Amino acid sequence: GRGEAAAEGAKATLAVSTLNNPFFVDLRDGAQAEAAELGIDLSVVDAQNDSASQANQLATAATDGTEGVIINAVDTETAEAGLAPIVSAELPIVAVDRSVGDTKVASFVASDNVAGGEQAAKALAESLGGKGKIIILEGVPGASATNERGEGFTKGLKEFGDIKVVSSQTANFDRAEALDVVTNLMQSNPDATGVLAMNDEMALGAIQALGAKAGKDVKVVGFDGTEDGFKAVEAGTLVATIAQNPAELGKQSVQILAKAMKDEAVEEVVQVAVDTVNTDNVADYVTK
Amino acid sequence: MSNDALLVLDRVCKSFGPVQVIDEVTVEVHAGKVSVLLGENGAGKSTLIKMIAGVHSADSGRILMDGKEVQIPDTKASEALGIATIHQELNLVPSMTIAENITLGRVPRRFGIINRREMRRIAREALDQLGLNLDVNTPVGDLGLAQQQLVEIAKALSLDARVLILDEPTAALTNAEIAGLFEVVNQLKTKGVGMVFISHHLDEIAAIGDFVNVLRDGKFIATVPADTPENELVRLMVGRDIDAQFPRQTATPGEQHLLSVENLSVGALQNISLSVRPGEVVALAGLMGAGRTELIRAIAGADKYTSGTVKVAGKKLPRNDVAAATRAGLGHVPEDRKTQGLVLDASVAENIGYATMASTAKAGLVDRKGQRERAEKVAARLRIRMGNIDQPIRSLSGGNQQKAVFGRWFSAGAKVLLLDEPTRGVDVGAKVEIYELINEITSSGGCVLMASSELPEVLGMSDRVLVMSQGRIAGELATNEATQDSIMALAVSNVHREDEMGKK
Amino acid sequence: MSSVATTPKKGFDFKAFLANNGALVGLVVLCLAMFIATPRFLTGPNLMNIGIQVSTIAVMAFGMTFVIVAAGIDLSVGSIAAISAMTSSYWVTTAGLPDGLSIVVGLAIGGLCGWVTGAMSAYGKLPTFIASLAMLTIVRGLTLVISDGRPIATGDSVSWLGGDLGFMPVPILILIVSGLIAAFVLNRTIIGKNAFAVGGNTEAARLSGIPVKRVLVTVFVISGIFAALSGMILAGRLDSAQPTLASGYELDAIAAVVIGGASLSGGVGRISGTLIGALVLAVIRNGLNLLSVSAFWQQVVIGLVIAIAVGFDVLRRKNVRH
Amino acid sequence: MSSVATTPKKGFDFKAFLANNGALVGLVVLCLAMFIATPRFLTGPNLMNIGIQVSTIAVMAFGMTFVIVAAGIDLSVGSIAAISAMTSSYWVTTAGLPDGLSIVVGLAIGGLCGWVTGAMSAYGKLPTFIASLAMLTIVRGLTLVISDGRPIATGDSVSWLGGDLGFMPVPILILIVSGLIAAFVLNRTIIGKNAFAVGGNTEAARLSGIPVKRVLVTVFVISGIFAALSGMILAGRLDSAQPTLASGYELDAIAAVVIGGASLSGGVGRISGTLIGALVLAVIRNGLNLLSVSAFWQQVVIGLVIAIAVGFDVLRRKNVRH
Ligand SMILES: Nc1ncnc2c1ncn2[C@@H]1O[C@H](COP(=O)(O)OP(=O)(O)OP(=O)(O)O)[C@@H](O)[C@H]1O
Ligand SMILES: Nc1ncnc2c1ncn2[C@@H]1O[C@H](COP(=O)(O)OP(=O)(O)OP(=O)(O)O)[C@@H](O)[C@H]1O
Ligand SMILES: O[C@@H]1[C@H](O)[C@H](O)CO[C@H]1O
Ligand SMILES: [Mg+2]
Ligand SMILES: [Mg+2]
Repeated sequence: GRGEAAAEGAKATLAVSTLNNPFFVDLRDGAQAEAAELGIDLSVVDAQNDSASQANQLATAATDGTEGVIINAVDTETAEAGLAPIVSAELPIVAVDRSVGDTKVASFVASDNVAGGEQAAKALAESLGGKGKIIILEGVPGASATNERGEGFTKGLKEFGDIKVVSSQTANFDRAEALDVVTNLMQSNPDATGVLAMNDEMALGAIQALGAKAGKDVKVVGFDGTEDGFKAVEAGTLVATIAQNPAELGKQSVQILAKAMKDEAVEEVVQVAVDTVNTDNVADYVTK
Repeated sequence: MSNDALLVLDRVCKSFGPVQVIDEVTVEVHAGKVSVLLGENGAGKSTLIKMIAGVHSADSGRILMDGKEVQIPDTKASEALGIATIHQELNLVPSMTIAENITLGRVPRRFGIINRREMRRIAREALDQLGLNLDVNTPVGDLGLAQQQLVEIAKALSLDARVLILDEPTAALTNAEIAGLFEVVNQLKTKGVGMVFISHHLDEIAAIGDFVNVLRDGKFIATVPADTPENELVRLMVGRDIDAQFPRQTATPGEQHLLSVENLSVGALQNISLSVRPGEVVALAGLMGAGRTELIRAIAGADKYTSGTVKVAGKKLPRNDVAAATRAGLGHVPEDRKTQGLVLDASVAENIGYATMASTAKAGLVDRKGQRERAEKVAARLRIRMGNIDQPIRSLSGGNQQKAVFGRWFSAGAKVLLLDEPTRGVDVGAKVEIYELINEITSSGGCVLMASSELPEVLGMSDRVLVMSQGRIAGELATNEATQDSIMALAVSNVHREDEMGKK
Repeated sequence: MSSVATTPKKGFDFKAFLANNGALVGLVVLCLAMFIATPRFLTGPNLMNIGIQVSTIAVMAFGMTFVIVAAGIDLSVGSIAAISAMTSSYWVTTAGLPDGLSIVVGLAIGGLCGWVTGAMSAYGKLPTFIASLAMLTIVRGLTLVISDGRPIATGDSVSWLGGDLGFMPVPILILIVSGLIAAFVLNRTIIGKNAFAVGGNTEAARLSGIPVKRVLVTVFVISGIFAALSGMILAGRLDSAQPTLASGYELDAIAAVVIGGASLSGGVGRISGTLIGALVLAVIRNGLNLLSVSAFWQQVVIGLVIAIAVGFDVLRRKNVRH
Repeated sequence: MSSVATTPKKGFDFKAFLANNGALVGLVVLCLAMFIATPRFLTGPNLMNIGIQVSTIAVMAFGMTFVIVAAGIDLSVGSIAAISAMTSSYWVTTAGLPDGLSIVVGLAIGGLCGWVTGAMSAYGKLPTFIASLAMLTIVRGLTLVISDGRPIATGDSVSWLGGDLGFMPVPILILIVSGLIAAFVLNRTIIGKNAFAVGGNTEAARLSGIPVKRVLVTVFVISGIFAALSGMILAGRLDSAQPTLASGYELDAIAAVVIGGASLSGGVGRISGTLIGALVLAVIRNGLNLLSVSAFWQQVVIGLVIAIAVGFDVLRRKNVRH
């Protein structure tokens, strides 16, 4: 610990899983804005979704005199090993968005993917009146967000016996891929009436594939609450999105790290609200 | 069929697609004898020996070794029977050293680990046999063509084979190396090695051969003794007489220099100056490695040079810019057709047409019809033997490929021809065709600078001879006063001087 | 297979046809298999889907064909697609400049990127693999910088590229037109013929007076322009230019060219072959989706089909030539 | 640059040294630049980091060197790394089989995958690009199938590969040992010589009786084994085998080999060069992190540095030979 050291001027690292996704760009922006506010010298590293790169970046940060780390893990399982150099340097760690296994962290700032998945499934099922055939769009195979949201979907759909999943395919969290996959799937399942996507990017690709049917004959639910996602909700093409608040995640994680670096007590788990955003409440989010 | 034959090809046939290339040919190889294969370009000589080398398999007929029928499905099998082959086209790995190339496929080793000392020893020994003083650690890609050919020969010699096949081994060599090679061949004869020898140099046949098998259009024509007069051999081979092997018609040279080179230096070349007037054929003679190829390439724009100028019709050419040289009317027939001359997978027509493609294009569109017609015309003129003009040039015989490279520049109407061993691998009949095209170019006001290792060609086809030695022009001779001896004397002049300087 | 136009023969030489169209046979077999597996495959709308879906990779691969024929490789096409889509959208949506020019701007950016790659390899003497790999990351980085990692909505022109013209989807229209242009340039013009010569034997081409460096730059410019077009089609279909657009597409584009019978050692390649190669890939993906094959097994099957499709081609060719 | 051992000359030929080590010069310049930019670069712990970080790509690239020397390309190495890490972990953690064998199992799987790629290209006559591309997706798919898309904890042996031996990180140890072995096999054994011959001139190799097909299979088996080792080191460092492990690493591995002076047209390549190539990549990444260059600009800079590093090599070579 560094006792009296103030956070002012301190050097911290934010390790992001990938910045090729607006979600994490928002998270970073939130974090950077707050760091500027608090006078923290925050350096951001991007692992481009590769666990090993992230491990490398953390090792480099540890020897580079960083005084605290915010990690948005590429992967929950591997984060533990990647964080080892930070742990042995006894630096405070804040995990954001994704958990980091058994590693002892000062705080975990996140929205709950399993719960969010459950909410998403419910939102879709309800909009379909509790029955119908749906398509699931999965994220990058093996990614923790994919696994956890999948778990949430299953939980959420359990209550709705009349909803049948006719196909569950990956579009790798990617909008363009979702466009092709959904186009194809609507060929083999012309009677599908719902699409449950593990993120907004894929949901938007699905909407693009559905054309005029989107929001009318076929309901789509996404996840993330990106700017484009909200716009689609406003336009009525997207039934709902599970809004995480990435900027808030970033902001809070910096606040908490700042406290931890000053050895102040912090909450072990900070839940940033995950909201189901639909036409009823979308206005609140867009103005933010 | 005699019983004492080491190896017999018995009524073998081979076709590629619909084309019958070898038609019931029988050839024998005897221990301690050199059996020569003679025939025009495309007669089927290389195809025939490839059946013994395990490259092609015969469609029908038998191969007998020591009187017993054998199968030779691949090169390993051929080698196992004690047959070594020097192919017409070089088969070396340019990135590997001389030693590695000579031991290619049979590296000395224990438990898979290479014995490099032994490898170098084998290579050294093989080079010594030919009296070659090269560093065995030199990458083969750094050698000139003639030296590469010698490495290829050394590689085959080091196999200690019972049967040695030499497919045009002398095509790229100068007299000195040829003499060295023949010495080795004579030694092998006394050791009882049976040899097959292919060459378009008729004088070599009498010098080294025992009997000659003549092929024409894939058919066996006759077996005659090696001392058969040359004109008789030619008649057997081409089915007609050839009046003059070197039909040079001297044109009165013009006044202005068409090609002039001043103080050109690069690498081993030092301050080369020369000029060629319209209507002239100037030959570049010299020993292996004298720098003829380097000079031709520098003039053609193929390589950079450090200083000096090259002018065509008084206009200076930019350095190292073949395209500009081509536009100025230069044409370059490079030394090695396979690596520098041809796009092997492209058709004959395309290969002939590369130099005219841009100049005949309209609005960027290739003049496909015109290109074909021009190619057809040149091919007919040079009697390129082929199925059709759209055939990949890879499938033509070596000599016919060479004719196509020459044809490219003829059809481009090049005014200044830079020829580097222009008739390498070309048969006597076709040589005359090429020579006549040279005459045509000079009589219409063009000129030719020709590097050649064939002294008869130098003496027969040029008006002046520039003799190069160690990167310098050692002297100039008027062809009508020159002899092989006077040329050779100049060719070795610098070598001696440097030896003396070395002693000081 | 080679650049060579075969002699016009009397009658139809079926064996020779097969020899030149091994990949086509692979494609037909693949389609038959799909048809047997699911009746939904051979419906008008589904074929239309395939047409739209193949357009991006095919257009990109048309450009790639030039580079591969010239014995190069272009790994930067995915990134170029993204930056072109991004800049042409930025031009309109963010900078507020006239929409009419946006496509031209996108194509120009693509050509410019290609020019840089080509110059690096022709004048800087970098292997094309390295020059284009460098561009892959540089251009992707610049795309992220421009967009700050966020998607930008496309302007009207670019959106139109992803839309319909009457009953005809614009991507299919572009596919056809750009394919015809590419085939024409490759086979009829000096640019294409030079590319074949340079790819077949660079040294021989150079010594024949062909301006090898300029040829190399030209093929990369062509590849860049086609990549840009492909990126804008994709963005048009999504009504949005993504910073991650088309990432990883380079391998698909190269695969399409090679499945189509081109050789990575240069000198051989055809636009029709490339189209077939792209179709093979699109049909597998479409079919596997129709069949609801699990995501994991899809990858296994795609790999197998690529191997088999090219295998067909190899087999056919062997049967005819020695 | 070539495989050739240059003649032992008296004195030190600096020009020739540069000619043979252009990439090394690039690396040194890069390190100097980093050192000037940030004093943190040249600290013991940071160099140790670089050593560990370079190990995965370098080990993978050592195997790749064999394939590239033989004029092939292996796109499947990333996927092979993943499946080997996955099966060796599955073997222990899920199947409960003896941990002592897990590394052997991983290596065997890697070798087997390589064998399949090699056989597809040698006997099935597929271009190596296509054979290995097919394997890239097949093997990745199988990895997902085996793991059901979830990570598996590694067994003790594999974890050890990512750990420390006293003060010495095991990955660095493996890097050194496997590099020495690779260099020995490439330069001193018949396997290596044959690879050079086949890559340098396949036809000449065939005519000299070298079993070209067997050589092709062998280099892919070697590449597979090294990829497996690299995958297990990576999994060991992460204490977990991920289904997405090492995806996309093939381009880095190939880049390392080419930056190291090998030619994609075969016949040329050195293990020391490959190591330098891998170090160039690792040093850039490490340095850019130290310098806190923004993530987007990092990609731009990485691309530039790759181009410049190889450019150095090209320049050096040009100065000496023409
Ligand atoms: N692989 C092939 N495919 C088709 N035709 C071929 C092939 N190889 C050779 N030929 C044809 O077979 C004929 C004989 O060729 P071959 O190389 O044996 O001639 P050659 O007598 O050695 O001629 P040269 O003196 O020019 O070397 C030629 O017409 C050639 O075009
Ligand atoms: N690529 C190269 N790299 C290094 N040295 C070379 C290269 N090419 C030629 N040389 C050397 O340059 C010298 C001149 O060779 P050049 O090929 O010009 O000779 P030449 O008179 O044409 O003889 P020949 O063709 O009979 O070998 C020779 O010593 C040769 O070994
Ligand atoms: O929460 C994020 C976003 O949903 C993103 O779209 C994929 O990765 C997840 O971790
Ligand atoms: Mg021949
Ligand atoms: Mg010469």
